[in-house]
Amino acid sequence: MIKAAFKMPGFTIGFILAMTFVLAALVSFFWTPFPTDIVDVPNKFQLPNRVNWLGTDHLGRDIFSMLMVGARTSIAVAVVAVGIGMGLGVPLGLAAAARKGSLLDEVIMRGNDLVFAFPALLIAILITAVFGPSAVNAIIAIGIFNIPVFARLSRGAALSLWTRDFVLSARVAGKGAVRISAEHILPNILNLLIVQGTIQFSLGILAEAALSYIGLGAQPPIPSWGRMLADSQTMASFAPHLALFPGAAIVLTVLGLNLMGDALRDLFDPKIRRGRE
Amino acid sequence: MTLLQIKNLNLSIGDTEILRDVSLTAEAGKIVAVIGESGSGKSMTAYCINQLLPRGAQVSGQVMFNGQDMLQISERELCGIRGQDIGMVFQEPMTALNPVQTIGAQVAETVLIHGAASKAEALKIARETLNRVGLPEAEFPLGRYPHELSGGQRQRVVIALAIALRPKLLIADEPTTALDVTTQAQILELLQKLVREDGMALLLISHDLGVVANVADNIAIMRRGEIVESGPVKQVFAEMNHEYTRALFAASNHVPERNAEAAEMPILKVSGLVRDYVLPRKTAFGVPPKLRAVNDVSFEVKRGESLGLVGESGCGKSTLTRAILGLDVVQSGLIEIDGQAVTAGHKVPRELRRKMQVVFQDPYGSFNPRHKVAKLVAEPFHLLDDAPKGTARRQAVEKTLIEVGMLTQDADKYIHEFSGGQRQRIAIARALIIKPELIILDEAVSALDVSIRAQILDLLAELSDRLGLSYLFISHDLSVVRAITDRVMVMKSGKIVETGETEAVFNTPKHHYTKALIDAAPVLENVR
Amino acid sequence: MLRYILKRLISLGLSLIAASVLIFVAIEIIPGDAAAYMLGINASPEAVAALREQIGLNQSDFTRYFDWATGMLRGDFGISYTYRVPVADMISNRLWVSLPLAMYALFLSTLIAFPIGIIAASKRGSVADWMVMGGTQLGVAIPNFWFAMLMVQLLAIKYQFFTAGGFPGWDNFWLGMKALTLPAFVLALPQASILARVMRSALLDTLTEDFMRTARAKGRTRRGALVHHALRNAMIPVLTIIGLQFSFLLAGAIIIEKIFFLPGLGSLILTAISQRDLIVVESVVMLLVFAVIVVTFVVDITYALVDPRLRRRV
Amino acid sequence: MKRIFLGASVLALTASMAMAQSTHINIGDQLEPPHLDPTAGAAGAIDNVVYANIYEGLTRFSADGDVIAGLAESWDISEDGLTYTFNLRSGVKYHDGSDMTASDVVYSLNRARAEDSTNAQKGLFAGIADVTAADDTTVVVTLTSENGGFLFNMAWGDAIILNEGDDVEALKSQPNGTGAFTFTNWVQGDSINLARNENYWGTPAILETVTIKYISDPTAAFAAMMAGDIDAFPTFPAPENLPQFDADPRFTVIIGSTEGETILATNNKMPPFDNPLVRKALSHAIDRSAIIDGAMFGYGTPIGSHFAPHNPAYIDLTGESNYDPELARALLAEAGYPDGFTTTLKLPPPTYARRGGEIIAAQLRAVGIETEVTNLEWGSWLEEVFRGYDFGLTIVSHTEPMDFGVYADPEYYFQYDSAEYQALMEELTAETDPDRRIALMQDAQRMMAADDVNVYLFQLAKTGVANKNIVGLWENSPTQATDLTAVYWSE
Repeated sequence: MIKAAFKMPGFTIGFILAMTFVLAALVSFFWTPFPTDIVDVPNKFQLPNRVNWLGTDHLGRDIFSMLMVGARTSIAVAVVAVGIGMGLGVPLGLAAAARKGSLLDEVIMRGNDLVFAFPALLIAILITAVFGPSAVNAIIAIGIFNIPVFARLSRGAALSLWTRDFVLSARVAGKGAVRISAEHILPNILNLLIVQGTIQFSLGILAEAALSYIGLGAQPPIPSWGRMLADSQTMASFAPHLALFPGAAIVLTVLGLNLMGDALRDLFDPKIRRGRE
Repeated sequence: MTLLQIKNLNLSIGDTEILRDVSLTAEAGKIVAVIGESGSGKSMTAYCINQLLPRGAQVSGQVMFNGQDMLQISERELCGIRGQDIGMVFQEPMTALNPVQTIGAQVAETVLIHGAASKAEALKIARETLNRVGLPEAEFPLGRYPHELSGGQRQRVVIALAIALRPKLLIADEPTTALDVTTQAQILELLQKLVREDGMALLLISHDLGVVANVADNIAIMRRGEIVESGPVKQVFAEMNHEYTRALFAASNHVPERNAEAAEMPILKVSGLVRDYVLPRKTAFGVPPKLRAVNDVSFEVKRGESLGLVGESGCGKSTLTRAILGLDVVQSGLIEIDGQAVTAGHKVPRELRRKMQVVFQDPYGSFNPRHKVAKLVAEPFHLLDDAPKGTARRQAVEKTLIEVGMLTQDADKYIHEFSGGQRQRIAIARALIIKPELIILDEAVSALDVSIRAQILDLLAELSDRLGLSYLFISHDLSVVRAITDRVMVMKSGKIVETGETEAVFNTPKHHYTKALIDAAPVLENVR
Repeated sequence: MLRYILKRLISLGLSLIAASVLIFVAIEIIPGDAAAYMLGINASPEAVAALREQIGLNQSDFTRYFDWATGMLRGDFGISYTYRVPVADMISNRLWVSLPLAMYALFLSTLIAFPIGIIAASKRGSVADWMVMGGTQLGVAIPNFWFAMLMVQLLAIKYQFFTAGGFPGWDNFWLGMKALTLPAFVLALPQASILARVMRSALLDTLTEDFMRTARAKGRTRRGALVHHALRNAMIPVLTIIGLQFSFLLAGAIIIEKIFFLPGLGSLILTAISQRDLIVVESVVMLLVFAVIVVTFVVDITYALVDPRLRRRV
Repeated sequence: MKRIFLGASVLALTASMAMAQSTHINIGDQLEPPHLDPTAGAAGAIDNVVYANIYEGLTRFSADGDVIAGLAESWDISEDGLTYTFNLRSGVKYHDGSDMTASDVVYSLNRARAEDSTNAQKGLFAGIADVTAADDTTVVVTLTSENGGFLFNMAWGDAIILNEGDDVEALKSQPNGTGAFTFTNWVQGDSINLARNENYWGTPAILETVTIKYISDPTAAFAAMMAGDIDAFPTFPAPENLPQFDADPRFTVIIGSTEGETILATNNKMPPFDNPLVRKALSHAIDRSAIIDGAMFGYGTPIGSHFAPHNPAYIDLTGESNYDPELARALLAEAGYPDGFTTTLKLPPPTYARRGGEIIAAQLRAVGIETEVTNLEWGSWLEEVFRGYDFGLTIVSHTEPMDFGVYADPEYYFQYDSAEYQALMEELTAETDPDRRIALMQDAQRMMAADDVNVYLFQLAKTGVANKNIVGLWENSPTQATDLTAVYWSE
């Protein structure tokens, strides 16, 4: 399976791109070229050079180091948000499918529609408006938005599986809905979930960037790609590298993840579609 | 005169060889049938004629149609011929029509594409053609959508759009396989009529000897991409030069050895069973209407007996099965398993369930692709309170696998590594493993090629003799039911219309529906 | 068909009520005393109290919700805490920026997506297909606010093709459109990319359907079959995405309006939050949600128009 | 002949175009006012629109901060300094045509000091015992006690004279003043339009029409200036862009002083900040120049106490709290925090606070003080910090002129409670002799510096950008205002 994946150029490229940043994030825990919590104002606006590989920002901090630590934030936010979405969405979806047409199903699906009616950014704005801006609230906001995505996906996929004979024979073997969902449904929708997971992951990174950009995301001193953009935007006209590098980082990571997602999608099943069932 | 002449046709897709040196002719006003089991390349032969081959297909040889070689002419010319001179009918009427277009539009389209008439006339032609195929204006206005029609009716529409321009050649690829016997008979009749009236050639592709035996003039028998024997039907059936022909023929009406005698004590007794479905509301707040899928059904299965249940799709046989298996709760009636009663409104308790197991039709859909055979076969152990664990469990699995003619090491393989026949054996193993007394076979052999089907039937017979199993054998295929059952029930729209000794029912059917079924069923004997 | 619509209408109403409660509850927890904020640093407590009374912050939550909700039904969204003008007026002004912006963007995105999606599908595996797929991948990956920043630097400041932002109003239609063009384009780009990809995959899926083979057997050319049979069947997923995108566009507008300082709902809600103008926040969020729900409703209806099978389904 | 005629018409045409261009101005501002009644709200944004342009008071501030005659052309102060007699200008009309009379003044002042008044600067009127109109053009104000700052108080935007009988609610969206500009309309969230008041009592404005556009986003502001959508941005939000404007021949950069003392406010009641040593340590841990360079890109004057450098009474006390991390650490150790402590740093929206916050956090970390940084919107800042005292440190700029008086209020958010200082302030209020007042103010500065009440960072610079052809904009801002009465295009 994994071998097959790496036979696909899209996956390989995507994997390399995404992994580069994940790695950078991990390394940043132990080492960065320069500390990111020390400001060195006299040394500000250095262009990329041998010392500061990507130059320094308006407070003289090393942009390369900032990017490494920023990757940490962006990835953490996205991962946890996807986790929330899967952790809550999938069980809900499976439950709805197992009890199709029941009140439970109805409630879950209507609930989904309701959440879907709130654009992700709007949820974020509400939450941050209530609890104040922070990376955690950004995670929650993006996570909430992810729940219905996974609920719908898993319900749709599960429904088609419930009509299959092997589920029927499992029922003949006296297995209950929970056990069947765990043993027979979940393993068979895993592919879908992985694909959707990568996609939501990349969306999460974009969302985090957007939130931090309007100041509703990660707060200083925690570096975040989105905030690096926000901080540097007024200087973009005379120090473009400040805005260019974080932007590029976002684009490349998201691009990488999407490439992986699409490759996996084709690998698992060419007929999977994104979006609502 | 010969309308179509295929000479030494070779086809390979990618690097797998599909057809080898196939030669075939079709004449106007005649029906030529191509017979073969799945993977024999019979359909591909058809697609070579109008060049609707999948990507990466290389063809060589000659397909002379109406004086020109279809392999040589351009795509544009081909488009001119398709629909105009060559019509085609497919196996799956459910998906062969565009769901978002009216049947009228789709039939008229054939005419319009070839600029044969103005829009108005095209619709007129569409109307006439639909009338011809037995869809009169009254019930079937042009504005109908496919989803509003039954399978048989849709197949008629497909035929209509194939013959709208009265093509010289009509290719029918398994046109009746997806249909009930009675409908099948009607469709075959229709095709014959059209051939007579338009004097067109019909290339009829099928896996069922019985179907073609009565309609075809000439026949070609294919195996693994080759034509092993061909010629006029009577002659081929009379001579049977090739051993495959004989094997095929034998398998088609194979009757397994059975010498199990039924005890008096019934293992399953069903009385006054009723199962209703709640349909969606008609009005926003009105009381939702009910559909009575099983209507006051009573019967019993004796120990060691094999009871058949025949009926066409939608007659309620699967609903009955589900009720007996305890998957659904019934509205009224009584189910007695081994003497213990389960009253309506209650689920069948585990200790009774373990006396019954089931084998489903689809050898592909009935296994979880992510589990190994060992796990799949062992699943019913869930019904036992003292299910064997560890090596004991493993041994049980291996033992049963051997019983159904598989190998012990198969336990460690995934299901996709097996053929349809093998899967059905594994399915039977899964049913056997907890030593049930009754096995419900729901169309268990319907999806198999005749030769494989014969083997499975033998296996079933042998098992019932050795283990004293009882079968409830559900099928739409009368010949199979006749071959394997002691008694048979005929079900129609939720009711049992006739019950009796299998032979008696088949020889002297009492209920008119039973008669209809038996008449419709294609039988090989009368060819001889 | 009528029952289909009726059913959708009912669920639409229910979602609206649920949404309104959700929003009200959420907003009411926001810390910060509107009155205190409005009077600023050195205001005396009495003054604040007086003001609280004035703008009815002292009533019970339920009455306040009830007044707010019923008010909206009459088109009365209450009086802005900070601006002291009817919220309805403020919103209606902003609506004439945000709505056209979203529509414009949606229009652009479909305009871009459909042709390239169709081309990519019909020429599957060709160079064109690869280019489209690659390009759209990039389009999805670029954060639109970053893209906006670059566009402004380039097109407004460096070459001055466009104004850097602001909105002259609709007195002169073309000036208005000109002001919205760059923002709309920036908004549309990622959505167009997504839509094009969906279009392509949806088409490819239908191409494998049996009825496509039937069409070919009738004598349709590949292209002909694609246009006459695949396209309409592929519309279902495409419509779904278009419906979804509307909400993304509305949300995205919040950021884009900030960058192009357009007087739209987005900038309104951001300032309203910072000014603790709760009633405005509530109303705007409600309005956006309302828009999304209505669009979903419309999409559901169009499904039925596209796919006859849905007309009967309940 | 014909040709000449043609030439003439072309001339006329270009001339008229030039006119059209030279009588309108697009002013940019960052914060949109909540409403337009300066007597019912503190937001400086209100004054930025109405002060001197639409509304006028008895006295007013001149461009360099002196208090000069406004609607009162002259006044006499009684010996005991308790009675002020204002002689109003005659023939002053409100924009709605009604006359401005003494009764309007009585009404306005009484309204401002009334019980239920929602005037944000009620304190300005606290000392007033009684206001009476001697005749149509004479108003007599009596004070409870001597107040050297009374005329100064009357110059504030919160003390403008409204027209008696106007619906004050209506005024919020439709101001009616006596100023040189009349209010035209307000596109909420976008812009406010003013027009020249043709029958103004004084020297009429030169500009015919004014549009004040609101652009909160600094980047957008920069883009708008560069793209020529805005002619002048009196207080430009992004100092980092000023060098570019400076380098660009199309613009002039106006650097002036404001009344904004930017401080790192310290919660004097909350441990460990109740310990003077800790506060002293703070003041030595902070490197002002780094903050001014890093956050304000060099614009801003270091201050050593809560007092504006351009004020004659100013004394430079920055030496008292020079940057000396070593000393800071030592002081912390002495105070009992050898390895520092953790506290909160709550930041309001402005750039100086957010950017300054990052730098200060880093500098404090260097001496062992960890800070939890929280960014707050103004609303929550007022809640948590200003009213709730729930903060360790915060950064804010106090833009009211001569507002060191607040240090006498122990309830004021940083809760500096010093009997000496309070006494000093009472003395100052009572004192009318200019020289004595200066002396007292200097004592006040020394006291604030000595007690390290807060860390005094820098005097906010007024950094304006304008098209180089615009003349007459205020260089400094002695009060929150954008006085356009004397502004014109040089070509």
